[in-house]
Amino acid sequence: MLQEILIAGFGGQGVLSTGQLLAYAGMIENKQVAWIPSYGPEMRGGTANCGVTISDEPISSPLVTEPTTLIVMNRPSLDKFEKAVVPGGYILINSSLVDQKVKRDDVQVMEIPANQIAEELGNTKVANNVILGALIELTGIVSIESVVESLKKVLPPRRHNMIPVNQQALEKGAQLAREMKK
Amino acid sequence: MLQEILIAGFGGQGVLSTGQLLAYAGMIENKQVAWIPSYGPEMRGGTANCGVTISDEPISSPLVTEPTTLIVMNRPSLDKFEKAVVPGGYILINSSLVDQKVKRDDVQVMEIPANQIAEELGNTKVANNVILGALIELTGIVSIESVVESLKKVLPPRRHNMIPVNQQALEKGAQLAREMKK
Amino acid sequence: MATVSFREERCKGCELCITVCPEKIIVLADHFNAMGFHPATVVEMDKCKGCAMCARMCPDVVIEVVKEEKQA
Amino acid sequence: MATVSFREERCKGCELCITVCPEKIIVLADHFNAMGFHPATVVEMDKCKGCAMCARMCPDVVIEVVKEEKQA
Amino acid sequence: MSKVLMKGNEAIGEGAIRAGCRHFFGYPITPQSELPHYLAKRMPEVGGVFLQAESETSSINMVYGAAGAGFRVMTSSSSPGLSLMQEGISYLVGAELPCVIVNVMRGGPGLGNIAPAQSDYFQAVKGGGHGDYKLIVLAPASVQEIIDLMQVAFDLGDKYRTPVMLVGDGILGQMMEPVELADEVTVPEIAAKPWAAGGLQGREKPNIINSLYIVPEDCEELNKKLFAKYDVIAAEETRWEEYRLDDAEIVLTGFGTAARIAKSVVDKARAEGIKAGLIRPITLWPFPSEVYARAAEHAQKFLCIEMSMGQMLEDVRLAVNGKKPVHFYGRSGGMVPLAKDVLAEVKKIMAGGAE
Amino acid sequence: MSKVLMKGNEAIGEGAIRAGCRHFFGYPITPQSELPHYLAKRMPEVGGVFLQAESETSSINMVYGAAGAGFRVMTSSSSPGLSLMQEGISYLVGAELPCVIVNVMRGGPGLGNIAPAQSDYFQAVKGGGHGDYKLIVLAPASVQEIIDLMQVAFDLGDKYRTPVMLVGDGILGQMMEPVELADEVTVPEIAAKPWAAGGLQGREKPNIINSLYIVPEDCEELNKKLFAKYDVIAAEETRWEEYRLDDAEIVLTGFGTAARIAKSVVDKARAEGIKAGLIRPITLWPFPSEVYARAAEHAQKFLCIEMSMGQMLEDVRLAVNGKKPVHFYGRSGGMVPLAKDVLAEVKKIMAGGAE
Amino acid sequence: MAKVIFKRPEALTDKQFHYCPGCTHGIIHRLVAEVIDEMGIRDNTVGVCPVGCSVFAYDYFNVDMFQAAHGRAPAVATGIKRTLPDRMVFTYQGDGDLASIGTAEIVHAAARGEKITTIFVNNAVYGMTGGQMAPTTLPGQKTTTTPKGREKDAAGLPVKVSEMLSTLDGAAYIARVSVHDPKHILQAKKAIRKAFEVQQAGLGFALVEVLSTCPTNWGLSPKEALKWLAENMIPYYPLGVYKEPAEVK
Amino acid sequence: MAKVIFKRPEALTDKQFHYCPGCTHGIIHRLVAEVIDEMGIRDNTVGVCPVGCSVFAYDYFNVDMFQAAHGRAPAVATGIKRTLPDRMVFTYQGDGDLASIGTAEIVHAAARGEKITTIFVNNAVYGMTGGQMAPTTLPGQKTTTTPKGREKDAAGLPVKVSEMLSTLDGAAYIARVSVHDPKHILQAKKAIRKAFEVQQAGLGFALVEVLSTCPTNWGLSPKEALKWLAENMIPYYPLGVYKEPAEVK
Ligand SMILES: Cc1ncc(C[n+]2csc(CCOP(=O)(O)OP(=O)(O)O)c2C)c(N)n1
Ligand SMILES: Cc1ncc(C[n+]2csc(CCOP(=O)(O)OP(=O)(O)O)c2C)c(N)n1
Ligand code: SF4
Ligand code: SF4
Ligand code: SF4
Ligand code: SF4
Ligand code: SF4
Ligand code: SF4
Ligand SMILES: [Mg+2]
Ligand SMILES: [Mg+2]
Repeated sequence: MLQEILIAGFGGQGVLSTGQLLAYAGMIENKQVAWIPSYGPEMRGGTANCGVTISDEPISSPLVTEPTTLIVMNRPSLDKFEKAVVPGGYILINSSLVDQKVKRDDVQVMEIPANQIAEELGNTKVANNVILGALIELTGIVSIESVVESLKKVLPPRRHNMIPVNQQALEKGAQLAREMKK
Repeated sequence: MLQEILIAGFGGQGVLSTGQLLAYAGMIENKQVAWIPSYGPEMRGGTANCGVTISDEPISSPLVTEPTTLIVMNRPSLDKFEKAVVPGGYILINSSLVDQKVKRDDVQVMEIPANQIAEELGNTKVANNVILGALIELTGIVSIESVVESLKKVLPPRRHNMIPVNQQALEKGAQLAREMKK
Repeated sequence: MATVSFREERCKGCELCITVCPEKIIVLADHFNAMGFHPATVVEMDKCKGCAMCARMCPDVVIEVVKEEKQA
Repeated sequence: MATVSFREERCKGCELCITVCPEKIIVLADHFNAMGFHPATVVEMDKCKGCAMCARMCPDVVIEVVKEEKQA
Repeated sequence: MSKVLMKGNEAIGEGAIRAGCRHFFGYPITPQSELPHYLAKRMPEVGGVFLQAESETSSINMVYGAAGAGFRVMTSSSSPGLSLMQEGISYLVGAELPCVIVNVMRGGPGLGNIAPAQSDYFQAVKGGGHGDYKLIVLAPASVQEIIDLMQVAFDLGDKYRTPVMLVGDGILGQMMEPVELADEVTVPEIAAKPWAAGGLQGREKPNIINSLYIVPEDCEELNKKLFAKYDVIAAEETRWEEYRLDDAEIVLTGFGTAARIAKSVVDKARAEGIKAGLIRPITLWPFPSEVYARAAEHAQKFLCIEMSMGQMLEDVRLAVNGKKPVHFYGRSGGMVPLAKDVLAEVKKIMAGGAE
Repeated sequence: MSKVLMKGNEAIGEGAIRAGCRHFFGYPITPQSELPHYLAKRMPEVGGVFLQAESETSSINMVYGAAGAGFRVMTSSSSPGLSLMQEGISYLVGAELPCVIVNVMRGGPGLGNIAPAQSDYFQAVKGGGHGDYKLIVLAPASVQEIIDLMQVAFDLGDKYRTPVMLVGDGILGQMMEPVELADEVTVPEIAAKPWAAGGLQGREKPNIINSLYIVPEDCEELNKKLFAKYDVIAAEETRWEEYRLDDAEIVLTGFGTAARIAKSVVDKARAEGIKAGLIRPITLWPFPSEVYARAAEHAQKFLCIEMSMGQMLEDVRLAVNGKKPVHFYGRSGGMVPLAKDVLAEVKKIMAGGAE
Repeated sequence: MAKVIFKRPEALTDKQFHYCPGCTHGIIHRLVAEVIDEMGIRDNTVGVCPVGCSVFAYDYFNVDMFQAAHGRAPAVATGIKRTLPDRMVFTYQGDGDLASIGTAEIVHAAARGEKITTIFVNNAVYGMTGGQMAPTTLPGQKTTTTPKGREKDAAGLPVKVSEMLSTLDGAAYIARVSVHDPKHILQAKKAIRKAFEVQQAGLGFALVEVLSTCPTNWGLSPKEALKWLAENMIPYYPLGVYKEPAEVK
Repeated sequence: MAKVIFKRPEALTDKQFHYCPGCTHGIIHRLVAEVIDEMGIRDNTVGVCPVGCSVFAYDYFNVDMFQAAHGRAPAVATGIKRTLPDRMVFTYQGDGDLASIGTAEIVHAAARGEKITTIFVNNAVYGMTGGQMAPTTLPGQKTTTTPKGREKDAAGLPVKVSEMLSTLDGAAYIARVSVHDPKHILQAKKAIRKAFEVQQAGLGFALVEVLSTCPTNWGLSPKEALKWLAENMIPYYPLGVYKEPAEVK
C-alpha cells in the first residue's frame, strides 16, 4: 500500500496541520509516513500545500508529485494540481469554498461542503477534519480512531476539549463519503 | 652554467636592489635569470635576503636553497646561511660590518672591507657594488659592463650621475678579488 | 469632480486606502478577485474629492485618480 | 637613590626612553647587541630619580626600576 | 522511548541537544530556518545558549570561540551561507577544533533558489576553504538518521578534534518523519578537553587556540598530522549502507534524498528482473571507496544519482578506477529526480543505451 | 618591445592593464600585496580606478558591480581572502559575469603562513562556493606567462561570460623574471556587452544582472546552459605544455612552480638514463585529461608533484583512469619541493620502490 | 478637462508586486519610482536590490537593475558607480540585509563618501525568511528567534542606523522617514528626492531610512501594523534629517 | 630597603616582542598586562588576538589565548563569553582588523552589549602587510595604496570608531586614549582598567581606542612617530571618554 496525498489551499486554512494529523495517524498505525510542505517564497496569505505519504514500504521521496488523492481547499489549487492526480485517484473538494468543477473524468471526485458541515457542528475550524473523515472512508488509509489518538498528541492539553468536536467532524465526513459512494 | 647567489643582510642595506641589479645584468646578457626576496614577516629593520639565479638553461625554481655564492652583509646572516653554501662555493663577506669568521673549510671565502672601500670612493652607498665587483671577478657570472648597463635602466635618470662611482666600485671590487685570488 | 479607478485584479484587500480616505467612500467588495481577495471599491464616487490619499497609501499601486477640471 | 636596569639583549635602540628621561641620563651605547642594535644605557646612575618614565615609555619592557627607600 | 513525528530541521536541533550541544550560533536562511526557530525556544529550556549572529561569517567564528573554549557547539546554514563560512572552517581545521556545521542545501549557484539540492558536495568534501584539509561529512537520508548521526557527529568531532559537517537537502530539512526519542534528555558524558583555552583556572601554562604556523616546516608538520589523522578516520569511521548489492549487476549510488529514490528504484528494477543494488555513502568523507572497488568485481555498471550536475560522481569514478563504466543521472537547481525517470535510465543503461 | 625585469605580482597588474582592465578592487594580503601597490600607482596613470575595499567579500562584490556594468575588472588576494570570496564567486557564475580573480596562494589551512603553496587547487577547480559551477582556471609558471595569460584570462571571460581565475603561488608572485612588453600600452578591442546593466541610455528594456532563479526548472535550465558552455570551453580552450613526452616512461606532472621543478627533473632524469616527460596543465580547469589518457598508452608510471597534500592528483587519477599507477610527491604548508628530492622519488618509482 | 492626479509612475514596470497585503515595501518602491520620474533620470539610473522581501525589486523598477548578494548591495553599487560615475546608482535594502550581514559594506560605502543613494527599509524584522529578529527589532518584540521577546542580555539592543552612519564624515545626507500615513509618505518622498539630488550633485553618500511595516511577521493586520509602527517604532527611531550638506539645504 | 618601582608584569610571558623598534604596540601590551595583574584576573582571563602586527600576541600574554581570523575577534570572543560567562574576555585588534574587514563584528558585539573588552589599536595604517591605507588613515596621509596621499574622492574619509560605536545602546564604555608620552600612557592604563571593570560588573561592551605609532610604515623614526601622532592623529581623533555607564563613573 502506498498512498500519496496532496492537500492544497490558502495559507492559514490549516492545510499543513491537517497533513500532519494524517501523517501522525499513519505513524500510530506503524505505517511508514512522511510529510512535507511546499516552502516556496509565495506571498504570505497565498497558497500553501503539503504532501503526505503513507506506505507499508520505506518511502523513497516524500515529495508528492503524482498524488493518489488530492484535497482542494481553494480554487487556484484545483487549477494547479488537478492534472497531477494519478488516473483512478481521488479529488476531494471543499465545495463550501470552491465552486469550480473538475474537468477530468478518469478520477473520482467528491465535493464536500466541509465548512457548512463544520458550522453545523458548531465550529468552522473543524472543516478540514470533515474532509479528512471522507478521505479515510474512501481510502481506508488510516482509521478514524488513529486520527483521534493523534489529536491527543498533536493538540496541546489545554485544547483537548476540542477533541470530541473534531471526532464528530471526522465521523460526519466519513458518513457523507459513505453515502456519496453509493 | 647555473649560478645561485644568495645575498643576505639587514633590511635597508640594499640587499634586494643589489640582487636585482645582478639579475638585470644577466638578463642583458640574454641569460636566464630569476630573483626572489625572502618575504617573511620578520621584524622590519631585521634581516632581509634575496636569491638570484643566473643560468643558461631555463630556471626551475628561483628559490636559492643551496647557493653557489653567498654574500654576507651582517653577522646573523653568516650564522644562518654559512651551512647552505655548496661545497666549493664562495662566501663573500663585507668585513667592514661582519667581524666573524667562516667556520667551514670546503668553501672559498673572501673578506672584503666594502664600506671602507666605498668610503674611499666617497660614497658608502656603493659598498654593495664593491662586493658585486668581486663576485663578478670570481665567478664570471656577468660582465661589469652589463652591470653598468643595467644601472642605466634601474636608476631613475636623475640619479644617473651616480653611475661612474658605482662603476668604480665594481671595478675596485673586481680588482681586489683578482688580487686576493692570487 | 474626480474619478478614482481601481485595478481590481491587483488589489490585495489590505484596507489601507479605506483607512485614509477622508470621505470614507471606499469599501471592500463582497466578491473575490482572482487572487482570492475582496477588492476595494468606491461606493459613492460623486463624493470623491480627488485628494489621492487612497492612491498614495496603496502599497500595490492599484489606484489611479483623475480630476475633471473646470474649463478655463 | 634608584637603579634602572636594562635587559640589554632586548633593547631595540628606539630611543623612546631617552626622549622621556627628565634627567637626560640615558644614551645609546656604542656597541651592538645580538640583534644588531645599539642598546640604551644609563650614564650617570646616581642622577636617576626612579621616576620610571623610561620604563613606562619603553615598548619592549626592557627596563626595570628599583628604588632604595629610606629605612623608616 | 517515544515515537514522535518530527521535522528534519527540528531533528537536527533536538539531535544536537541530545548529543550534549548547548550552544548554537546561526543566521537565518531558508530552507533551514526551522532549526534556529526550534533552538531559540529549546535551548533556554535546557539551559543552553541560542544566539543569532550578524552573519554566517560571524556564526562560524563564534563557533570557533565556543569550540576553543571546550564546548560542544553547532552552527547551521544553507548553501550561500556555507560559502561565507569557508575561511572560518579552514581556521577550525587549522586549530583542530571540534564542532558541527550543518548545511541544508538549496539550488544554486548564486542566490539560486530555496528548493532542495545536493550541489555543495564538492565544497563539503574537497574543501571549499583554502588549504589542505578534510571534514568528516555525514549525509543522513531520513529524519531518524539525522537524530542518530547528530550524536555521531559530535562524538567524532571530539574524538578527532575536527569539524564535522552534516549535509542534507531542503527535503530532508522540511519533511516530517517519525523518530524514536528517549523520553528524558540526558547529557552524554563528554571527555575533558585539556587543550581548551577557557582561562587558566589554576593551570600553569596557557593554552593557545591558533592556526598560524609562520614557519613552513611547522605548517607542513600540521598538514602531515592532519592527514595522519584522516588516515585513521578513513580506516575506522567510514560508514555506508549497502542494499541488495551482493549479486547486483548494476549498482546505483547516491546520498541523502537521492539515495532514498535510488533505493526505491532498486526494488522497482528487481521487480522487472534487473539485478540492481545500492551503495549509499553515509560518510561522504571518508568516502567508502573500497565498497565500490569490491562491487566493481562483479557488477557490470554503476549509476550515480545526484541532485547536482555530477559531483560525487568523481569520487565514484575514482573508487571504481576505470574497472567498470560509471553512468550519471542528475537533476539540479532544486529539481528532484523522479523514481520512474531513474528507472528508465537504469533500463536504458542495461540495454546498453546510455553512454 | 622591451625586455624588463618584473615581479610576478606586478606582472599580474601590468598584464591586466594591457588586457584592457581599468578597474581593480582588492584588499591587502601577503604574498600578493605588491599587486595592489603597483596598481595604486599605475591605474591612475592609465585613467583607471584602484579601490581598496573594506574586505575581500566587498572586493568580489564590487567586481560583481563593475562586471555587470560591462567593464573588464579584476580582484586579487591570497588563500584566506579567496575563501571569503566564495559566495561572491558563485554569484558571478550565476549571473554569468566575466571577471578575473587572482589567487597568489600561501600555506594553509587557517591563517597558516605566507610561504608559497598550491593547496587551493580544489577550491579553484572543483568550486569552493555553493552550487554547480566551474571557473576557467589558469596557472602560469613564469612571469612572462603571467603577462600572456592575463590577456587570455580577460578574453576568455568575456567570450564565455564567466569568471576566470588565475592561480600562482607565493614564489610566482614574489619572483622577478624578464618579460617582453610592448612599449606602448594599447587598449585591446573589447566586444560590446549588450547584456550589461549600465543604465538604459536609450535602450528600451532594462537589463538585469541576477542569479536568483526561484523556479527550480529555471535554475536547472541555467545549470544546463552553464554546463553546455563548459563543454565548449573544455573542447576549445584547454591548454597545457608537454615536454619530452613522446617516449616518456615516467610522466611527471604538476602546475605552476611545481611544474618548473618537475621540468628540471625531467632533464636530470634523462641525463641519468630515465625516460621522463612532463605534462604541465596550463588550464587547471578545463583539465587536459586527454593528454594524460594518451600518455597512459605508452608511459609506465605517472608522478604528480604538488605544493599540497595532493589535490590535482585526483584529476590526474581520473584522467589516467586506472590504466597506470599514479604516484604523488608533495610538500605542503609553504614548503617547496627540491629538484633533487623529486629526482630521488623518480628513481625510487622507476626502481619499483614507491607504491 | 480630465487631469490625471495620480497614476503609476513610469519607473515602475507593470509587474504586480509579490508583497503581502498591506506591506509598505510597495509604497516605498513607488516613491523611489516617482522621484526617478520627476527627476527625469530613468534612462540614467541603475538600481541594486538586496536579498530580502525586496529581492524581486529588479522586476519592478523600470531601470537597469542588479540583484546583489545578501548585505553586499553597497559594494555592488560601488562597483557600478566607479565604472560609470555619471550614472545615478541606488541600493534598496532591508534591515537584515543592511544592518546585520551588510554592516561593513554600508559603513564603508558611507565612509568612502561613495556617491550612491541607499533606501533602507527598516521593518524591525527579517520578512523574507520568516520573521526572525533583525538588528532593528525593538526590545521586547517577539520574533521567531526571540520567541519571548527581544531581551537585552541574550540579544542586545537595536542598531540605530541613521544615528550610527551620521558619525561618518563621508556620509553627506542621512534622514529617517516613515510611510505610515499620507503625510509622512509625502515627507518620505521629499527625503528620497534629496538623497538622489545629493548624489547628482556629487556631494557624497546619501541614505534614507524608511520605517516600514511587516504585517505578516508582526502578526498584525495591515491597519494595525501602521499603528504599531507609529506607536512603537517612531519613538525608538526618531524621524528627521540627521545629516545634510549645506549645498542642498 | 629596595622597592621595585617598575617591572615586567606577570601577565606577560618572557617572550621578546617581535615589533619594530619603537612600535607602541609593545606599550599597549604591557598596559593590558598590568591591568590584568592589578585586578588579579590572570587566572580567569581569555584573550583574543587578531590578524595584524599583533597576531603573535598569543605568545606574549600569559593567559589563555585565541588567534582569530582577520576581523573576527569580536565574534570569537562572543563564542567564548557565551560559553564561559564568568571569564574575562578581551580582544586586541588593529584598525585594519577592527575598522575595515571586521566592521560588522565589532558593531554587533557592541550592539549586543557583549560583555567583552576590546583594545583597539589605531595606528592609521595596515602595519603587518606593508603599510596600506587603513580606514583610519588620515586625509592626505601617504600609504602604499594611497601613494599620493589619501584623497577623499578616491578613498573616502576616516572612520571614527569611538564616535561610531558610541551611538550603539549596547556599548557601555568607549574611550579614546594615546600612548605617545608617559602622561597619556597613565591615562590609557586607567581607561583600559575601566574597560575591564565594566566587563567585570556585567555592564556591557567596553572598548578603548588607543592611538598608536607605526614608525616603520609611517617612514619615521620612533621619536618622530610619537610627535606625528600627537600633532596629526590627536586633532583628528579627539581623546576622551565617549561613553561611560553611571555605575563606574
Ligand atoms: C548569505 C545569506 N544569508 C542568509 C540568507 C537568507 N536571507 C534571505 S532574506 C534574509 C533577511 C531579510 O530581511 P531584511 O533584510 O530585513 O528584509 P525584509 O525581508 O525584512 O524586507 C535572509 C537572512 C541569504 N539569502 N543569504
Ligand atoms: C582574510 C584576510 N585578509 C587579509 C589578510 C592580510 N592581513 C594581515 S594583517 C592585515 C592588516 C593589519 O592591519 P591592522 O589591523 O591595522 O594591524 P596592524 O598591523 O596595523 O597592527 C591584513 C590585511 C589576512 N590575513 N586575512
Ligand atoms: S481620492 Fe481621496 S476622496 Fe477620493 S477615494 Fe481617494 S481618498 Fe477618498
Ligand atoms: S490599499 Fe490598495 S491593495 Fe489595499 S485595499 Fe486599497 S486598493 Fe486594495
Ligand atoms: S627612572 Fe626616571 S630618571 Fe631614572 S633613568 Fe628612568 S626616566 Fe631617567
Ligand atoms: S625605550 Fe626600550 S627599546 Fe627603546 S631604546 Fe630605550 S630601552 Fe631600548
Ligand atoms: S513578509 Fe513582511 S516585509 Fe515581506 S512582503 Fe510580507 S509583509 Fe512585507
Ligand atoms: S609594522 Fe608598524 S605596527 Fe607593525 S610592528 Fe612595525 S611599527 Fe609596529
Ligand atoms: Mg526587514
Ligand atoms: Mg593598523
